[in-house]
Amino acid sequence: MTTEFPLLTIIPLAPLIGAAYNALAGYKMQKRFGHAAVHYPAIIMPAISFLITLMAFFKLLSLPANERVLIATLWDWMPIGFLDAQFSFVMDQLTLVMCSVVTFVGTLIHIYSVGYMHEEPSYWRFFSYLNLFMFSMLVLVLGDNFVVMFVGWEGVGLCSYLLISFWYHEKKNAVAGMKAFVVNRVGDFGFVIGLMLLFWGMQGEWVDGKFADIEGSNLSTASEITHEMAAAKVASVTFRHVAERFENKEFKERFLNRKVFGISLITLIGIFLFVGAMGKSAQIPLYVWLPDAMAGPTPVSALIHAATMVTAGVYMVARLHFIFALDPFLMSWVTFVGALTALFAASIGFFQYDIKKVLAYSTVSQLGFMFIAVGVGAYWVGIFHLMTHAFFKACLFLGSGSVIMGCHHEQDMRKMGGLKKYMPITATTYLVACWAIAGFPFAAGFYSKDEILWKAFSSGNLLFPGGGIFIWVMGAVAALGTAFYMYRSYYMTFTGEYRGGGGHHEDHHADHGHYGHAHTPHESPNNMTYVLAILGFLSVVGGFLGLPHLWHLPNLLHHWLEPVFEGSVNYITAAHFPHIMEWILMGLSVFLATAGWLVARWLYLDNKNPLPAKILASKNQLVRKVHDVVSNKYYVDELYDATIIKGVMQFRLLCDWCDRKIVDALVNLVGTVGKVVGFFHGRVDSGVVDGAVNGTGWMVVSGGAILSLIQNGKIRSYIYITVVAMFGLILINYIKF
Amino acid sequence: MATIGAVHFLILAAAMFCLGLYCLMGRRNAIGLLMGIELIVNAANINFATFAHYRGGEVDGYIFSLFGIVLAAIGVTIALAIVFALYRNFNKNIEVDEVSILRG
Amino acid sequence: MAFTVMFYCAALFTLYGAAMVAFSKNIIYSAFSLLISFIGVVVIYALLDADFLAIAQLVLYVGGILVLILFAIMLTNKISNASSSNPSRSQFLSFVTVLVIFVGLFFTIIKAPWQVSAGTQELGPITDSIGDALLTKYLLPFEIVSVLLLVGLIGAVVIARKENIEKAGNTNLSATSEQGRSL
Amino acid sequence: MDLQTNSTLLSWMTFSPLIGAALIIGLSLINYVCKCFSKTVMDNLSRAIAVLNVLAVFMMSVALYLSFDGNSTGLQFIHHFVWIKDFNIEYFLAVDGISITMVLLTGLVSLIAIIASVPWLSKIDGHHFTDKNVPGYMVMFLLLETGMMGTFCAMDFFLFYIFWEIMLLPMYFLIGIWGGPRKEYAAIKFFLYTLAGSVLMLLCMIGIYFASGPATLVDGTSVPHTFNIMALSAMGQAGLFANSAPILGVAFSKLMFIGLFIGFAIKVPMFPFHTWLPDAHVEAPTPISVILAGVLLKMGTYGMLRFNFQMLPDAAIWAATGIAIFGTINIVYAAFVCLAQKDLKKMIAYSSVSHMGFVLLGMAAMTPQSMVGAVFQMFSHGLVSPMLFLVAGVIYDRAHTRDIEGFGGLAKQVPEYTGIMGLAFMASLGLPGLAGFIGEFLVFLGSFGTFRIMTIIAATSVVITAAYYLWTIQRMFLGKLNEKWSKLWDMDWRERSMLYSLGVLVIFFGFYPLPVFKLMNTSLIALVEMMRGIQ
Repeated sequence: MTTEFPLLTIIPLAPLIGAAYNALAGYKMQKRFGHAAVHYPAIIMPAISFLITLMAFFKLLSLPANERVLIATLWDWMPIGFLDAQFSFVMDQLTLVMCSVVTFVGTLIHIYSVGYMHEEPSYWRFFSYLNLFMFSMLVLVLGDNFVVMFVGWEGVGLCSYLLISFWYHEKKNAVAGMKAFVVNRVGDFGFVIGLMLLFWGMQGEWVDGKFADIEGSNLSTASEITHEMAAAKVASVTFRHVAERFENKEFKERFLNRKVFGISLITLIGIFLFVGAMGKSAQIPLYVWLPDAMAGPTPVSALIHAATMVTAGVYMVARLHFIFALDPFLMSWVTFVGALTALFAASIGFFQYDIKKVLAYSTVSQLGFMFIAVGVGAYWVGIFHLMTHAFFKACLFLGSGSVIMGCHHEQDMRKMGGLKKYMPITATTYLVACWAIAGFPFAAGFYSKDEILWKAFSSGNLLFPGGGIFIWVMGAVAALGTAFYMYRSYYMTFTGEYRGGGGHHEDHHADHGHYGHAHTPHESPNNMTYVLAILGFLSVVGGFLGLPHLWHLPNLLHHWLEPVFEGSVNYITAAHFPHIMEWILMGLSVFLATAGWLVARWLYLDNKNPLPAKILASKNQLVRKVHDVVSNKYYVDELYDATIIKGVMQFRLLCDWCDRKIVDALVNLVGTVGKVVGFFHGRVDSGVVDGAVNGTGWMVVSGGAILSLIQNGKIRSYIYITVVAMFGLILINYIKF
Repeated sequence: MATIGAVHFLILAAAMFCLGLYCLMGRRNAIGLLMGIELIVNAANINFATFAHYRGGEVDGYIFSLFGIVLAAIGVTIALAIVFALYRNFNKNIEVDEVSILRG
Repeated sequence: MAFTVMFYCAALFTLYGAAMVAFSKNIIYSAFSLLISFIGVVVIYALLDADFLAIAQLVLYVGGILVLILFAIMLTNKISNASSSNPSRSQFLSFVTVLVIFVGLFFTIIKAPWQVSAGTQELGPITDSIGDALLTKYLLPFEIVSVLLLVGLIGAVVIARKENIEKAGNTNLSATSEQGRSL
Repeated sequence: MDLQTNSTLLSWMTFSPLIGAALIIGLSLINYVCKCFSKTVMDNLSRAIAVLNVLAVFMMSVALYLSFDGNSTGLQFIHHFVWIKDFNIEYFLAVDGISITMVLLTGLVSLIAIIASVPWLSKIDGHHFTDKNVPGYMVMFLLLETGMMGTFCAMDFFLFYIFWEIMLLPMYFLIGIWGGPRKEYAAIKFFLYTLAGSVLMLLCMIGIYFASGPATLVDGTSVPHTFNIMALSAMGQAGLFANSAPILGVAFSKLMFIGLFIGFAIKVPMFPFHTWLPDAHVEAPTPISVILAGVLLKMGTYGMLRFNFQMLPDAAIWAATGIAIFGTINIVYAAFVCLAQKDLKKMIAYSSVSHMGFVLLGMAAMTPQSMVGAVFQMFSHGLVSPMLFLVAGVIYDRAHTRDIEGFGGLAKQVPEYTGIMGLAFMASLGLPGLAGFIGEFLVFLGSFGTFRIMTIIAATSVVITAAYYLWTIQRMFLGKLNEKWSKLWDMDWRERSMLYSLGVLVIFFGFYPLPVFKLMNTSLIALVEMMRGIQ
């Protein structure tokens, strides 16, 4: 049951108004009234949406548990036949969690970027893009059906393109932006095909002109295929209606054993939708754009590439839990990709020297964790990790932002060090966030990551040999890696003494004014540090929302999200392990976190330990080779360039050549043939008219000329000719009759 | 060897006819030409005679070959007269190819 | 059996003579080879039981025409070697044509269903039957031939006589055209 | 079925431009005789007349939209009387669900194009193309508008053919006289190509006319044959053409289908017949390529819907897979060719070839979503492609070169223009929330049921389209500012008026396409229903 709640539309509408205001009037306002006229509206709008989200929260609380759905239908978007795509927003428990995370972290980041982008001339453009991003993310999250969600999905891709190539006069930023958008488009290609498959699967077959629904209720001619028919929810794109259809047993049976290209339809839909999630949430094959996306300003990386956009894929899988839960192959596929990405990205993080790149790879790996959770069927854990990750990753990114600001756009950790002295608040918040992400007890990361590992370990419907254990092992190693490279980044930047003497690393923000005097780093202004403090606090407190059942403490989030996912509960089976096993795993993961921390501390504390330098310069071929491969990110980018990009480039040239040389040449050929025919026609025509007259004359003359050759007075040639002629006549006579 | 039928004689006559023809075409001397003509007429006469002989001795064949001989004789006389005229007016040269005043 | 041998000898004679007439470079040699060929023909006639013909051939051809040709050769030919201006091309061409014609004739002769009686029954002498035929069936041609002989005789004399009228002997074209006109 | 509302609105809309043209000709004659106006006065006078006339037509089209009843599948605003008695040709103008969107689009795009060809309110330097014998240009423009409007409203096959030819002629002169360097080649190629197509169409028209059964003219006389499209469609659907005598062994309806289809495919343009479009676009002046891309391409697909699908349904079902294959080739092939283009306008031309491919695929799939998606794609492409060509025109007016590599970092120099260009490019690459997306998405959803593999192949174009548009943006607008263009000035009010209005429409129809769907939903679904019934 759904209750109408028109205020929902204001949540995405407010940032849209903010974006429009800044886009249209921002430039003039900034010129006349300075930065305040730009960033205040830009901050107030997301704040408004946050407030409304809170109001919606209280409204939901007032509703009974299984009816907590708020609807705001705006208008019929595509009312064609039984396609009933309406432009409407829905707020249920899952959306609320996402909305609160997006709006809260978004507002904080808006405040943070006031300080960070202070000297940026196109200040207004930044805030309009940021607000536009908030709008599209909220549309994505609040979307009631696939199409509205797809609007948000692509809108978010567009804003990430705009924001990554914000400093567009730098060619590599523009290329990075384009790469992000194109790779997202590849993901959307998968998403669209998944949607097509679903939509086609659900609708009935055209049976002799009448539109027969699968259950045989023959709905007759076109005039009846109108809006009411859509209400019969034969084939709809709205999540709720699709979920209801899947509860109907007979429909699900037929859907399951319907084969397309030899694979069951459900698996195909799941795989293609997951391709969309991969593109958006940067999983294995399509993650290449995220590290390059660091070319954008740091608040952008914090907001988009850590907290909100990249989690869209996880939200989508959670939203479509009733599809993913149906097919064990699908679940194991999602889990496997998640685990693989977690491990893969974590390993790359070891040797990165650019602080933002480290965080980018850690995001990719944490997303891998979320997909493990969602793949295994523990959807609420995935969302829980998503929330905690949003907090501590945003805190890490903003921390690195203030570090970069402090060291005058120095991103290379080798040129930093000992910043604890200069930037105490950033250091502490960064440490707390590291604590959380590594998974130390009582920090947010611990609860969510440990829960994921436990759920993976105990999951029953994975098709892998060891079932959950195989995934658990990969997850544990990834967690170890996470702890290691996070603390490595902490020690390299904040301990030891400052190595960044040489002024600017490479001065690519030429128009970026210098904040304070040149060389010694300095703490960021308080509006940045307050945000860091809040996020640091949250990354600790955030964990208490989802305390493990083990400790018999109330698990608020699980309780809150349960009604959303009860549709697929009876498909998720858990292998029965004694209680003690959970304790052991918890202890093991804590042990792994501390081990990672200790190794990092041993190697990188105060940057005194020569070992890392020695590894770099080691003669041993194998070590050197491993180091090169890993530090060059397994050459994945070069691989893609060499294969896909070169292939496309060659193919386009082929097409163009073919178009110019063949198709066009044919047309011109026809043209020239026409001309030639015309030319001859002209000649023949003039020939025919007076040709008849001088033609005969010409024939006689030429005939005579030839004959005269014979009359040469020599008797012998006469005789010869007569003889030959005689013989010829006889022969012809003989042959003819 | 098979008995000699009319065919043998005919082949012989044909051979003579062809040699005569070749002589007619091949030689450059006017008199050589006449010899060629003689050979051809002989070949014809042999044919007449052969058929006369091999068709139960009808005499017509023979008469024709007789006439053939006579005509050949007349032919030669006239031809030689021309040759002499030619010889006299062409400073002693009776090459056939030179005599081509009538060419067109 | 003797008949066959005789036939082949005669055939050999005539063909060798004819070949020599055709191929020999010197006109005199070809004249004498013509003699051989005619004698061969005489034997052929004899084989064909045409005794009158054989004699006529012998008398008329060998005696008359051959001698006439010899006279002509003697009168016209200074002993100049027979100059052969590029005979190869035209002769070769005519040789080929003749060969083709011979092959054609040969096949027609072989293939044609001649209505001849294969038998070689001995026929009596033919002279009296020729005489009868000449004067009964072929009387008209007999008379015409005789007139023809006369006309031929006179013509030959008229053509050859011009020699003693103008002694000038300028043999350029004008002479011949003037002579043609006077004729 | 025919609502006999004999309103003459459509006749006014079709022939009022002729009045304007006559006025201009009269004025220029007077001017020629007594030289009373200077050149500029004459030019501006003819411009004013043309603008007012086009504005009037636009107003009428708005009135038409307001009073059009969306949920009746019959004809509306009928203006019907017997024209040539002894050939059974009637003057029959009407509009129904299929053609209403096109008529409105013609009104709108002509207004945009006339504003683009009038250099008032603009800081463009001297030799703007429009001051070369302007009266002639305006007369040709108005004649073109008559041709276009008539083609969409004609419900009599013969009348349709006349308007088809009328529309062809001024287009030839507009490209041939006011075009770019290779204008003659492009104009002749365009003219001969389309003429070849229309010759085929003429043959098929006559074939169908003589195969058509008895019908009654408006004034009640019953006649053995008829040109009336509605009557012919009824006969076609009853299977009359399906089992009439085959010609040269080929089934009659299939042969007619192929003939008509080729005539329209040249206009669409479909894959093998598309090479005239890039040349025509590159050489045509901006407003003419706006009209060419905005309206003329839709005539091909409209013709297919009206004649091939409605009149020869059995042949349409037989040829559906073929059309779908060509549609997919159109989409993917043209997308790749776009990647390889150096000239901005040529790239946009190929991109419209690719987008028209979606229309073909949608029509061939014959499901409600895909058919409505195809017609909406025609409408939205009619909004997006004029915007693209105006964007190309703006940069061409300033820089006089269209070479993409020649530019660089323009965003810093002309930010507002970059913004509008961004909106146009995003709309064209099918960003959801903008008009381009709706058509594509519906075609994907609808045609997946019928052509699974082809739709997946077509869906790959989503990525390629994004790639070539973004690559163009990156090469032209991002990166270091190429100092050659440091003197470029931003958009002036004329360009702003056109581009912003189209931008607003694109966004509006992106989010709220309901009014357009209301217009065409019922009749298109009825068409699909009929086609499926025949199957």
